[in-house]
Amino acid sequence: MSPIAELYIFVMAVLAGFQVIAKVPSILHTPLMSATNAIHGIILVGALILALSIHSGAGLVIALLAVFFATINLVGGFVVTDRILGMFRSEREVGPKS
Amino acid sequence: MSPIAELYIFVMAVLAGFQVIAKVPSILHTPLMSATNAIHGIILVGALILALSIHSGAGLVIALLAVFFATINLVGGFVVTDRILGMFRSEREVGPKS
Amino acid sequence: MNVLQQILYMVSATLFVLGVRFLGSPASARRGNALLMGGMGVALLTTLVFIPHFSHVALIVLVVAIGSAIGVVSARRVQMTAMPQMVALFNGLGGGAAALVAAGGTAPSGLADWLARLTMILGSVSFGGSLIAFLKLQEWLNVRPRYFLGLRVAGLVMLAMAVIDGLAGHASGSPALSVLLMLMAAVTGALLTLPIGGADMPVVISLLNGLTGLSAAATGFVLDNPLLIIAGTLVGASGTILTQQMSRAMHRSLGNVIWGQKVVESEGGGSGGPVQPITPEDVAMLLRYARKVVIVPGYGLAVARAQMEVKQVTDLLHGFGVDVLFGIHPVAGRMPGHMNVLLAEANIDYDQLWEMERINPRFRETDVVLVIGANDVTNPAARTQVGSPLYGMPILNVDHAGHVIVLKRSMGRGFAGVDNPLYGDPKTRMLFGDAKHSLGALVRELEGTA
Amino acid sequence: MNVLQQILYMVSATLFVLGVRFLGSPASARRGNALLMGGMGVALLTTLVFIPHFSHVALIVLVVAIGSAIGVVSARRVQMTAMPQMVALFNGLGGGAAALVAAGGTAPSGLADWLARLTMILGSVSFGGSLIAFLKLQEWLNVRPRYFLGLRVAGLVMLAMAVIDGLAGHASGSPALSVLLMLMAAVTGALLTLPIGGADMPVVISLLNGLTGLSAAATGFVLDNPLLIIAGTLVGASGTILTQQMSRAMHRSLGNVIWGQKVVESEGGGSGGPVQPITPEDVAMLLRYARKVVIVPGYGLAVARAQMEVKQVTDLLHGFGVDVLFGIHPVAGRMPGHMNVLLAEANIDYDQLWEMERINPRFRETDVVLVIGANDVTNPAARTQVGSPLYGMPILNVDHAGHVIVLKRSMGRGFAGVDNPLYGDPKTRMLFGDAKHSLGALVRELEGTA
Ligand SMILES: NC(=O)c1ccc[n+]([C@@H]2O[C@H](COP(=O)([O-])OP(=O)(O)OC[C@H]3O[C@@H](n4cnc5c(N)ncnc54)[C@H](OP(=O)(O)O)[C@@H]3O)[C@@H](O)[C@H]2O)c1
Ligand SMILES: NC(=O)c1ccc[n+]([C@@H]2O[C@H](COP(=O)([O-])OP(=O)(O)OC[C@H]3O[C@@H](n4cnc5c(N)ncnc54)[C@H](OP(=O)(O)O)[C@@H]3O)[C@@H](O)[C@H]2O)c1
Repeated sequence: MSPIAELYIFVMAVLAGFQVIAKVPSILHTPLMSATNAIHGIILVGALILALSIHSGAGLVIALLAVFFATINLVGGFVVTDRILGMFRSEREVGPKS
Repeated sequence: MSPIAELYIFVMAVLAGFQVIAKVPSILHTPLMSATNAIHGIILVGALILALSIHSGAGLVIALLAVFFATINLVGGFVVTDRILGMFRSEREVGPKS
Repeated sequence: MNVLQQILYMVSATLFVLGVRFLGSPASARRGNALLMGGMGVALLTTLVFIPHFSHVALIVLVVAIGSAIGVVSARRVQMTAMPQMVALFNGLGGGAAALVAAGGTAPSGLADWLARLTMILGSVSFGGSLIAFLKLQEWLNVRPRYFLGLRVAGLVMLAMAVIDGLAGHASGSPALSVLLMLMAAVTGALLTLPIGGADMPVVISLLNGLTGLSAAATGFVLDNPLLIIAGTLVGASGTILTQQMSRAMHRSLGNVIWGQKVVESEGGGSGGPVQPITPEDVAMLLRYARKVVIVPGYGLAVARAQMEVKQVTDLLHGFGVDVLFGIHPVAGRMPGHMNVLLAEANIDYDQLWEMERINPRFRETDVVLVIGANDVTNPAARTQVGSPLYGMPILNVDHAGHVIVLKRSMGRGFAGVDNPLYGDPKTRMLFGDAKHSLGALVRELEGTA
Repeated sequence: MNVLQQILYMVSATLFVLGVRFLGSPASARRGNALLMGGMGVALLTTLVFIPHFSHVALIVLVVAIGSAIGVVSARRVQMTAMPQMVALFNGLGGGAAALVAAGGTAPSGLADWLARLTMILGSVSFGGSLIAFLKLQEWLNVRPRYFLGLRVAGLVMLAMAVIDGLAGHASGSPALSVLLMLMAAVTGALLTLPIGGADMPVVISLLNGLTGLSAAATGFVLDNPLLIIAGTLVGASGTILTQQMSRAMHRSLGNVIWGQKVVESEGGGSGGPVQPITPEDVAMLLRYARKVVIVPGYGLAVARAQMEVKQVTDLLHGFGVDVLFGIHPVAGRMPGHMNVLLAEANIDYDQLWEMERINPRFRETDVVLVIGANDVTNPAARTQVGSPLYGMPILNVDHAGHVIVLKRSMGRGFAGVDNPLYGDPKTRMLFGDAKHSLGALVRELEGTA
């Protein structure tokens, strides 16, 4: 993919991202923060590609460290988010008000 | 630009577009309709590229017709939108209420 | 394509998205439109600066000049009431242009050629459909209901043929087949639009607007131009959302709008009781001593251009301590938000404009409702008369109020073409005449009693 | 990259955007999180299926297993009050991973190599800064204010050195320089975060979260992976918006938060008049015969985990016909929206939670305000004491109410570390003790009077 195409994708992601996030009400800012924290665990994709394709010794250590860090970020982030959202659950079971 | 890159751009445009348009309140649906009507006058870009680079006779007629149509769409669309929005102007001069 | 050119196109695309964003609030809407025009300017300049060769420049400049002149003049001259057909016409031209660009370009790869053919179909359908929408709204064309089914079937057959032609054209690459393809698609659009009722036309226009947007986006794929993709998609999204919202406001599915519903010709229904006229003098008295008044505007207000008189009446009533609100039906008028545009012109406060869901519960405690040139959106048949074309559409329940005063010129029907039992309701009084004239009389009466 | 793989990545990116969209309303938030997890699953599976060669599979599986275990256990075990530092820690690890990926990959083109270096800096700054944020919030680390300026200057010098190293490394391509680059950037993040006050930490965490997102996006450019670009940008946008909103709620600019403001040590200010304690019995009496009560929760409520008791008190008061509302300050607690999460857990109705702008005018007509473990957000010094670190921050004007009851354990200060003149106000009574315990006593008293 050409850099310019990626720049387009980036700009459109900025536009879509700001829209979608500005819509989240402040009640949900805690789960939003922790959910986006989990999302950047996507770097695990990059870490896995690196680790699965590398040969050298030093490079391997770097790659494995990246995998380790990214996994904790990803898994921990989602578990925390789910815990936070769990607190809203009972509210939903009661059903929407008004 | 590769087709897949363009597909990405399209998908991101769909996501950004729906967000941004869903936010327009119904008070402004008339100008929204006429403004988006003007936006697809962007096809004039394609028509101009075609007309400026073509040589053959029949192709030229097609290209010029496209330029003609697209120009009316674009210019007329924006003028109509501006007229409609002009009606909101006095409201703004009065200053925001509440 | 040059990198700088691509980046400038990206700036233009960003301006489009931000422009639509700014259109989202009355205070910034004009700035939004300016951003959109700026985006268009950047796009056109970029195109011209980076084009590799220039042929036929003089000819092209001439065509652009003539097109611009036509665009400006027709857009300036058109009356606000004829706005929908103007938008339809511009939209059709845009669709036609997209189809022509796709036909005229040389599509190298297989995928691009398929998309070019798709664009030809979409653009031409939009062209044909929009022209018919224009003619019907302009009332230059009328079709008898008994031809409806035939037209629809013919339209579908034509569509199938266009698709087959598209397949054949892709294989052979013959230009003749391309021309045929566009003709058949345009006829498809026309045939399918012909039977659609006038009241459903705004929905169809919005749909065709989205279709033109999508064909511009498809052209972007063909020409490898991301700006066209983004701008076209934006229009496609807008068309989709507006179409959905309008259909929902009319309590119809989109399929039902396009394919039409069984209209039970209920001529015999009539208006119930006898129609009771009233004089401006009596209306003034009724209003002056009311506590709560709701004004329900409709298409007739736009026709009469009586918004300033409405504002005067409102101000006078406020002076008497009467509580005045406006009940705005989502499809009152001929375009989404039509009434808001109109009343904004007369400087009426947004806070006074209440939407249907919000005002409906208040009618029971309202003393007088003033229906000004609205008809279908107040028709109680929508609640009661199964089989009526309006049946199921949510309406403004004006008949729940104490008194209903209807301002219109005659017993003429509304856009949907059905009788309105409201006019025979014992609570209802009719103030016949052009709305501007009737309201003027009302203003004089109210000033007299001050 | 394979076309199918690209399309699957696109599906994953779409799921991310939609997931965040669904996070936008309490009813769909859990579904939103599920979509996000789904998007992550699609991304990871796609990556594994399409990878060209597999080396060290066993080792990698082991590392992933250990990492997952650590992630699950720590996320499950952590107390709700320690959530901010947990998020900070995860965030730092993500930033570190991004930096390592950028360092480990071989960047072919010049542009990609620049971006790789940028990622190393951004990711490492986020790593270092987040670790310090974690340590400070966990209260394992404390710095004297007199070192602040030195730390900040050293941080900037370190940043400049890292940038120079980046330039040199780009030229030579030496791996040693890359390692040095990351070390220096991490130290930069640490040095710049060290002087930031605890009360400002949530803003910094949100900023670092955005930074990690941007470094993930930059890695996407390096690895030619649009999914990373989109997901990373989404996080970047979220970080930017949350940071802005929090700074605004604290009435500070972002620069002011990071660089710190001159703190005038106003030890002498004191609390004004003498502090007057009160018994649960008297509080119960006061509440029972009030007409309007507003509860102002703060961080102490989270510490005490007393939300259920709050709910009980509310229900009892409703039973007596007392009108009870909650006044929620935008930065009450330790994370944006913290109080909402907490009160939702206790099934308190959203409609009762009023935001600051809405509740503030009501305090004048409020009989009793119950401040539960809130301090800074009620501190009137923010309105009056120029030079106080809180000065200028909009607060809940609880001192406008008839009576103010403050529930806290001691005369301890709030997060900003300043005295609260509210406690010396003649209207104020202090109910000392752990909030859970005090509220429990209150419940018993209220039940007794029923
Ligand atoms: N707004 C939209 O977006 C939209 C979209 C789709 C469909 N539609 C359709 O459009 C219709 C809108 O309903 P509506 O109630 O606003 O209008 P309507 O049903 O079309 O009725 C308008 C009425 O105004 C009267 N009128 C015309 N000129 C007048 C004048 N100069 N002075 C006084 N009265 C005048 C007409 O009666 P006389 O001839 O007796 O005077 C007519 O009955 C609905 O059927 C709706 O479904 C609108
Ligand atoms: N929410 C956010 O997003 C955010 C963002 C940035 C900054 N902040 C900062 O965080 C602070 C939030 O203000 P706040 O008023 O909520 O909290 P606060 O100012 O930190 O005060 C909390 C009070 O609760 C008391 N407390 C602690 N444990 C308790 C227990 N078990 N029972 C009863 N009381 C207890 C403490 O006093 P004792 O020790 O005497 O009990 C303390 O004074 C502000 O300074 C704000 O700027 C928040």
